[in-house]
Amino acid sequence: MTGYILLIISAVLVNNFVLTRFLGICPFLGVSRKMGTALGMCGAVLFVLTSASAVTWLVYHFFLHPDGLIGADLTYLQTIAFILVIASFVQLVELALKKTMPRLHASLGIFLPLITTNCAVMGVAVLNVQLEYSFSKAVVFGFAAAIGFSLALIIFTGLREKIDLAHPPRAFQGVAIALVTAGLLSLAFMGFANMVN
Amino acid sequence: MRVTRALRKLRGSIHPQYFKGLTSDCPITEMPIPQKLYLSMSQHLGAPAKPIVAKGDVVTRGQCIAEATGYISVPIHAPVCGKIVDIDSAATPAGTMAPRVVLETDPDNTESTTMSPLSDWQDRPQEELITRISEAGVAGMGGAGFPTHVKLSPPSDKPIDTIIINGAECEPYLTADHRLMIEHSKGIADGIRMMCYILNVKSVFVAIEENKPEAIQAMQDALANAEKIDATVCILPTEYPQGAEKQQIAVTTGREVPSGGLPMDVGCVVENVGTVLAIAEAIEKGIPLTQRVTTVTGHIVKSPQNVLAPLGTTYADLVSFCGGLTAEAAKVISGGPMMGMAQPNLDVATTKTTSGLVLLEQSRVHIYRALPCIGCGRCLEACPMNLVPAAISYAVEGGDYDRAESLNILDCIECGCCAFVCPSSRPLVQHFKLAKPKIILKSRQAADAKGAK
Amino acid sequence: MFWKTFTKGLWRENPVLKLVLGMCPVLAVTTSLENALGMGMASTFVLVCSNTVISTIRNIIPEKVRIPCFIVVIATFVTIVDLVMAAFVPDLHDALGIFIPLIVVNCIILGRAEAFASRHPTMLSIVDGLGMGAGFTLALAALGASREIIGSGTLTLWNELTLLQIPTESPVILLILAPGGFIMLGLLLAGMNHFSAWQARRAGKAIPLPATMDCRTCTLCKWGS
Amino acid sequence: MTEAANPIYTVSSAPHAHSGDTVRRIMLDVIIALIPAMIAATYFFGWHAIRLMLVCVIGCVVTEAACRKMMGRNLAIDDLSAVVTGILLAFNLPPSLPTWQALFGCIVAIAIAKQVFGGIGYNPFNPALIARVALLVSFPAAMTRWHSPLNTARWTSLGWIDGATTATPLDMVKTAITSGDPIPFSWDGSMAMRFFVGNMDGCIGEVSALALLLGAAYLLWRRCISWHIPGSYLATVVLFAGILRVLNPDANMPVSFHLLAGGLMLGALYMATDMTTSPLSKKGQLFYGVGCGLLTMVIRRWGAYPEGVSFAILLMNAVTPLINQFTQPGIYGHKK
Amino acid sequence: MDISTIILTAGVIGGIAAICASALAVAAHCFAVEENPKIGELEKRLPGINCGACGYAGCSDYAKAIVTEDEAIDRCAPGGSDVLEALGEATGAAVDAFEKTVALVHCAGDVDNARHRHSYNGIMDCHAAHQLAGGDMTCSYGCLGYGSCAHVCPVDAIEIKNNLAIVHPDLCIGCKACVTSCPRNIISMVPASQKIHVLCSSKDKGPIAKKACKVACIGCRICAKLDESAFSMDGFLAKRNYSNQVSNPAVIEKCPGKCIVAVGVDNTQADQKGEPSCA
Amino acid sequence: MKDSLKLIGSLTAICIVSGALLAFVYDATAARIEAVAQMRIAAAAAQVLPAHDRIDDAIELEHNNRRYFFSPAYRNEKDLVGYAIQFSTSAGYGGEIRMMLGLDIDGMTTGLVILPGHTETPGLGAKITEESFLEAFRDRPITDTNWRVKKDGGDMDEITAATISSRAVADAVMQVAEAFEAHRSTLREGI
Ligand SMILES: Cc1cc2nc3c(=O)[nH]c(=O)nc-3n(C[C@H](O)[C@H](O)[C@H](O)COP(=O)(O)O)c2cc1C
Ligand SMILES: Cc1cc2nc3c(=O)[nH]c(=O)nc-3n(C[C@H](O)[C@H](O)[C@H](O)COP(=O)(O)O)c2cc1C
Ligand SMILES: Cc1cc2nc3c(=O)[nH]c(=O)nc-3n(C[C@H](O)[C@H](O)[C@H](O)COP(=O)(O)O)c2cc1C
Ligand SMILES: Cc1cc2nc3c(=O)[nH]c(=O)nc-3n(C[C@H](O)[C@H](O)[C@H](O)CO)c2cc1C
Ligand code: SF4
Ligand code: SF4
Ligand code: SF4
Ligand code: SF4
Ligand code: FES
Repeated sequence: MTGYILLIISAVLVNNFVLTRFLGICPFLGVSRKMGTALGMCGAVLFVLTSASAVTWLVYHFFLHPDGLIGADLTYLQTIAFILVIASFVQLVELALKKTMPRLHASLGIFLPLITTNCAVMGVAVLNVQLEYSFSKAVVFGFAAAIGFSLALIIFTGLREKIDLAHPPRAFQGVAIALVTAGLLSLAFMGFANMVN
Repeated sequence: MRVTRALRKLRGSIHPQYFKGLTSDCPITEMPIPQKLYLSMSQHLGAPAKPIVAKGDVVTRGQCIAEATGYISVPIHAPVCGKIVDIDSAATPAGTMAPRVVLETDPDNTESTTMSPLSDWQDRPQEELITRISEAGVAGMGGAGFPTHVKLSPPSDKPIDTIIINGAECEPYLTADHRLMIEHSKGIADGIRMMCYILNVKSVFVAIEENKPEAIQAMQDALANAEKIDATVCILPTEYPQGAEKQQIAVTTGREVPSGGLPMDVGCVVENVGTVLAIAEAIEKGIPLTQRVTTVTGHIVKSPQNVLAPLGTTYADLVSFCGGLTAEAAKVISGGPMMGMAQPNLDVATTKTTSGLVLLEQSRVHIYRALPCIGCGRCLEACPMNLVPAAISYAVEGGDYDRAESLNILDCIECGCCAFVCPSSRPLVQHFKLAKPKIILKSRQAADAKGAK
Repeated sequence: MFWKTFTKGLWRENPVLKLVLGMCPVLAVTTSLENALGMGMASTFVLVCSNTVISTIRNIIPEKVRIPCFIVVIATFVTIVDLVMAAFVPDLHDALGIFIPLIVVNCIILGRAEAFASRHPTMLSIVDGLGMGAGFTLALAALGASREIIGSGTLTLWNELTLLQIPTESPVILLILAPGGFIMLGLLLAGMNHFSAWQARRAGKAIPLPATMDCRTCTLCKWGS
Repeated sequence: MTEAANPIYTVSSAPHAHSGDTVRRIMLDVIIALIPAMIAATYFFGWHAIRLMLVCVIGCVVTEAACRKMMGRNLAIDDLSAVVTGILLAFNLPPSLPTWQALFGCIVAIAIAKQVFGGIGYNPFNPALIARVALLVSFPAAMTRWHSPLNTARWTSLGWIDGATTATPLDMVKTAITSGDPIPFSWDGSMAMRFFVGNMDGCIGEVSALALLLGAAYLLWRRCISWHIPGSYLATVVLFAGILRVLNPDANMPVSFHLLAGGLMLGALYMATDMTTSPLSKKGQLFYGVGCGLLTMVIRRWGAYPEGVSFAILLMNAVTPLINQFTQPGIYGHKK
Repeated sequence: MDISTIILTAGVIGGIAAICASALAVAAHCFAVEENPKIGELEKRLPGINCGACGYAGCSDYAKAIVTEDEAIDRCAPGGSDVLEALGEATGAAVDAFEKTVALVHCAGDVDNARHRHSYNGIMDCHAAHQLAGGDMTCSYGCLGYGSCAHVCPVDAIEIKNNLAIVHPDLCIGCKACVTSCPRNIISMVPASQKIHVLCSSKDKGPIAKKACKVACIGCRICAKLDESAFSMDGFLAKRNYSNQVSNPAVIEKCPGKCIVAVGVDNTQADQKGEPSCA
Repeated sequence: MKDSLKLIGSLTAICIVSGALLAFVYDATAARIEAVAQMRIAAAAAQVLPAHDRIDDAIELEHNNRRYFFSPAYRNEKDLVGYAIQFSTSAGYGGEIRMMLGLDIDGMTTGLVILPGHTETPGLGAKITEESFLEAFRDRPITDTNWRVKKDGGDMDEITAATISSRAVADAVMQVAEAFEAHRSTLREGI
């Protein structure tokens, strides 16, 4: 149990996906203009990261791993297999959502495709393999990573809503000031450094 | 007759320097009729009145010269006899352009047309009295100048149970209401009785700040033997903006006007003491509203005083009646320093809502040299509506009107407490005044678009 | 024509500095010049190869599975790069870590595939890939070099070739840590914005707006629809 | 153009009256409030305290002026906020920090953490703390070594003659606890008194709780700060430290130690209260103070850094916009 | 190289792909949602800068409006004739010649020319200044110079110089944002090909206008007499008729108010281009 | 339906081609990737154990729940000259530190290297990779040295302001010594 808690703390605070691991920077910068969109993104990321962890773990261990169904070491196919599975899975969900729950689709679904081509999802899948997590750990890790992403995104959106109305020098307007802010936020997060050893 | 204290404290408030001593002991003096009167057709809130006289017409005192153009509108009457010499367009004290009638006065002619006095008002139907108030051109004299007959005819689903007479006069410098309550307490008491009759209400609060003991005494005396009504003189602490309608309702009755609502939503009607007096005059004597008491004050005014002047008197005339200035004025404010409007020159003329004329010398003029908001939170403390002025103005400044709206900018009563305390000297109220019309327009357009679909 | 396509990626439409795409590797691997160059070249390789293949087969892929097919092509080359690097430059491979497989989700590559290679002939697509790749590498190198110089006080290639050595006991380590990456990139972007504005002003042209990363301007999300 | 016949009046929006308070006056008050701590710093660390304070104040003001000039905006250094930042930055530095590193801190504080956002009022993070943390991360060795107060060389030498450096009390405690060793000093009344007065290892401005409290009393009296942030901050620390101590007296120091050691007083009284970066409403300020207290103790207890005040305040700075959004006061006339 | 390894690998990955693709195909079939493909088609032809000149929230919004609401196709000002043609091609709508228009501030009352009535102290914004006693200029029609228009211009084509807004015609992309931003309503779009303009908006009578500003139109009618096709009178104010070019350049010389000016030709507006002011 | 089939077919086809290509590339690089791992150990071993020309696969030992990899090294293909011992500690300031210690047949240490990938603070703990710190670990009898930092009463100098990292390294070597002691018999051939 403590193992899981430490895993969560580590993924959320200490090794925050965005602020210390640099994964998922594009959506972090891209959808942090308005709180509404940011929250939508968070919901979508929570869902996709958790389920992608599960799906890719299964694919890896059943098809690619030498101890799996195939029985051959196909681990080098992980990149291509993961991206294929994630992309299809996400699109499947999006299609289903669009049809069955248009309202939810309007608030969360539009972010789904965005996440496909995003380092966070692919990153979590690869890290699960690299860190040799068990299935349950992988799912928890995916979820915690998403929480970490959401936390960073929500805080950052709050900051950006303030900064977007500030008067930075012209050269800094736009992404530049957002990056500096993200840097300062990441600096503050260094307070959690090495908290879970 | 009872005397009470405020039920609760104002949520936010400030204590500016009052300077009421300049004029509080000066009895109301009537001013000689000036040569020309400039009567703006937009003396009240709502649609401007429409002139019914032509250039060259000769009019007598009390004659209607402009008629109301709708329900929320009141007519305008000639304050004195004279000749119409021009009908043009000019800026009102509020800075907007409106049609204007210029009257060359004939001080020697004391002829007057009045309406028939309704001294037996208690036996007449309420509708007749309301019509009379409307015909007499009575509009609120305490603030926005809202046509009084509208306030006195609430829709049937909004029963009124309390009348609040606003004698707070919380604005610094001004003492017109103060003097009115001292010198015309009887008339005011009559007006109160008439309002009670019209609205069929018993419970009346007369709200006065405690820095006006004489007025409190006078009103107590005048109401002492008022039969059939349940009058209370409510003594409020001296705090700005105690006189603002919503705040006053809260401190006297404990009720809170819902956001976007009106006093009548909580069963109240608030009238300024001047308005009440005007009601009494209109009904009992048949005299339309053609003059008002204006406090002409400031440290540079030679003899600051409370002047009873006909509507349309230019500020220049008022100043010269008060003996002129001892030093050059740097700012001229129509109204009090907290909510009044700065004037570009002295050519502007008084209206039904001109409660004061404050002239400031350079050293008393606050110059806005705005720094960014440093987030000190003082404006939050000061805001009687409990808004977050800092955040609203930040949003307006950044052009994010949607956020300003979601921060409830529309609840702001523009009292100025926030800007008064802001150490960054931010023009907070100006931001709100700038954004509010645009936001209202936008939501109206949105509503229209919705309706169209 | 070719030249213009090539230089476009270097400067005018530099994927990092002007389009603000593919930020993760840009921030993550630029702790040293060497890593930056390695990442840049790996990405360039993938970009060129995938552009080549995609523009070659662009006419035979059904519209509906266009993007999944592109992704598969890209992923193939990424895996090749991954394997080859593991075999021949293992230290660099370790340093870049998971950011090698993540090249597959780098928006620049899919972006070029979608926006350019799928509409242009093969040769031109190769040049486009080279230009964009070079622009990406250049930006990474600039960031990597500045972070390495300030953050570790040195500028080293292949572990031994020291190009520069700042004579200080205490370099500003902040720069090679995560916050330094964000801040340095922010400063670099601001510098670029300033330079473009200055250039435009001198030429009497409209001053370009500073880059804003906004999902509305990105075309990738519409894949498959 | 001929001179206008009429005087030109000033026209502005209401209100036309003003309380007369200015940002400059507030900053001046903060500077006044910091004087006791400056004296204490000078007494305990001598020449090096003076050196750091001078370098930081001048560094910050010059950087501010240079940035404003580059941005083509009015200089705005007369609001004195850069002076406050400078003093507080100096207070957050160990006495032996090299001058060039202090200057680097000034540039980070003013250029990166403040002017890049547009200057006073727009910065989301406390500039002095950003600088401190940037220095801590960049030069961990220089930032975590201390020369003791009342060091004999404090007046006589431009450098430190004796090379002996120590860790701060918090650092020693942390090292001891993480390695399971006994705590290297005993904590009793006289020790606490020593710490209260300021005779302890630490940054030049953080040592004397006494001087800091004196200044804070002045600020409270001048209404530059309210009790909400320092109160909730310190109360949370007391509560948290108390619970830890009760649960496990061996591995945790007493509450009074946590209050007096390190930068807690400086942080709670002067840095968490920075208006720009803390919530607007009183309710929000309470949340903020509690958050600061919790994070401080979490980092002190479990984090890698011995001291958590700077990070805690910066982290709470980051969530201040969110706090502001969620603690909108109950507006008149809105349903509660 | 073992051929069976290759087959195995290809088989596994091919299998995964087949499963995914089939799932998608089935899903696409089951969850199909109708959407007009034309919208995407049009959107591709729009510049994609989301400037809002068309009056919609962005390019895709506009594309949608064209398809679903029959919106006109000539509303994308920045795209100019290229986009118009492309849209015309896609929609099959008839394309009129696209005349480039640029914004023009109809006022020449800078600090040297126009008088101030009072000293304004408040937000540096034209609306705010206008709201207070009708603005601080004696002329109640002219430019206030607080730059609300410059602020909204997406390409910095407006410069405030000596308290007067000046549009640089070659920078202006014709988005009309400034037109609605001006509380004085003195900005209008004029054909880029026209160079001679009346730079005054004062409807006041000659003497009043003259007193307020040195370069005011005094309503003398000389221009209308000299070049009937290009000038007409609207009360006391001369108006340019932009469907005709000015045939008699002498109007510039003859105008006693000096408010008829050739912009971008000699020592006039465009010439004064300098550093755009920074907010 | 036909559409769908085409869709599935083309994606599958592309994947099959990709798979085949990858299998080919994998095959071509696999041997080399394998060799890289060996080379790395060899390179590190070359630093800590001079004068050998062959190194065998490691013998894995467990002691106190920690694992140690003793790779025997030979000169002239057959004469055992010592062991390259790979081990790690997680007591560092930043986390895990992996090391390799060289040990000759006389039980003398021949060198210590910190393997890449540690996360000690640059400028502080990272100084453990510096020669000035590591040289103290060379040429000492493994069993008769008090492998602890001076602060803890041992023989090793700690790095100023980085006691934790220094201690972690020293203590880990101490553990190696114990493991070696305990498993001396398992490690055949000589010692
Ligand atoms: C748009 C508008 C409509 C109003 N309608 C009514 C009304 O129907 N009945 C009423 O009693 N008062 C009405 N009022 C008057 C207000 O209650 C208030 O007395 C008036 O605005 C003057 O308030 P002030 O001087 O505080 O600004 C209305 C006011 C406004 C602005
Ligand atoms: C901030 C503020 C202060 C006000 N102060 C007074 C005041 O002191 N006396 C007063 O009669 N009305 C004051 N008013 C106007 C009242 O809100 C209200 O409009 C008025 O009493 C209605 O009466 P009337 O219609 O008779 O004018 C104030 C309004 C505001 C917004
Ligand atoms: C930012 C920072 C980084 C640190 N990094 C290390 C480190 O890498 N290794 C280490 O042993 N101690 C590190 N420390 C811990 C302190 O320097 C600690 O005081 C030291 O390890 C024990 O003190 P001493 O060596 O003076 O006995 C770090 C402390 C801080 C504040
Ligand atoms: C009570 C108070 C505390 C302050 N604390 C800080 C501080 O901790 N750090 C700092 O850089 N500036 C501080 N300032 C100065 C100023 O607010 C700061 O430079 C702004 O953040 C700049 O926008 C403080 C000011 C006041 C009034
Ligand atoms: S002006 Fe508006 S925001 Fe300011 S204190 Fe008054 S009600 Fe509050
Ligand atoms: S009073 Fe002024 S500086 Fe203080 S929070 Fe309000 S707006 Fe900001
Ligand atoms: S043209 Fe209009 S918006 Fe522009 S500066 Fe002049 S008055 Fe303001
Ligand atoms: S806002 Fe700028 S670009 Fe748009 S029409 Fe006006 S001047 Fe031209
Ligand atoms: S590069 Fe990482 S999310 Fe785009």
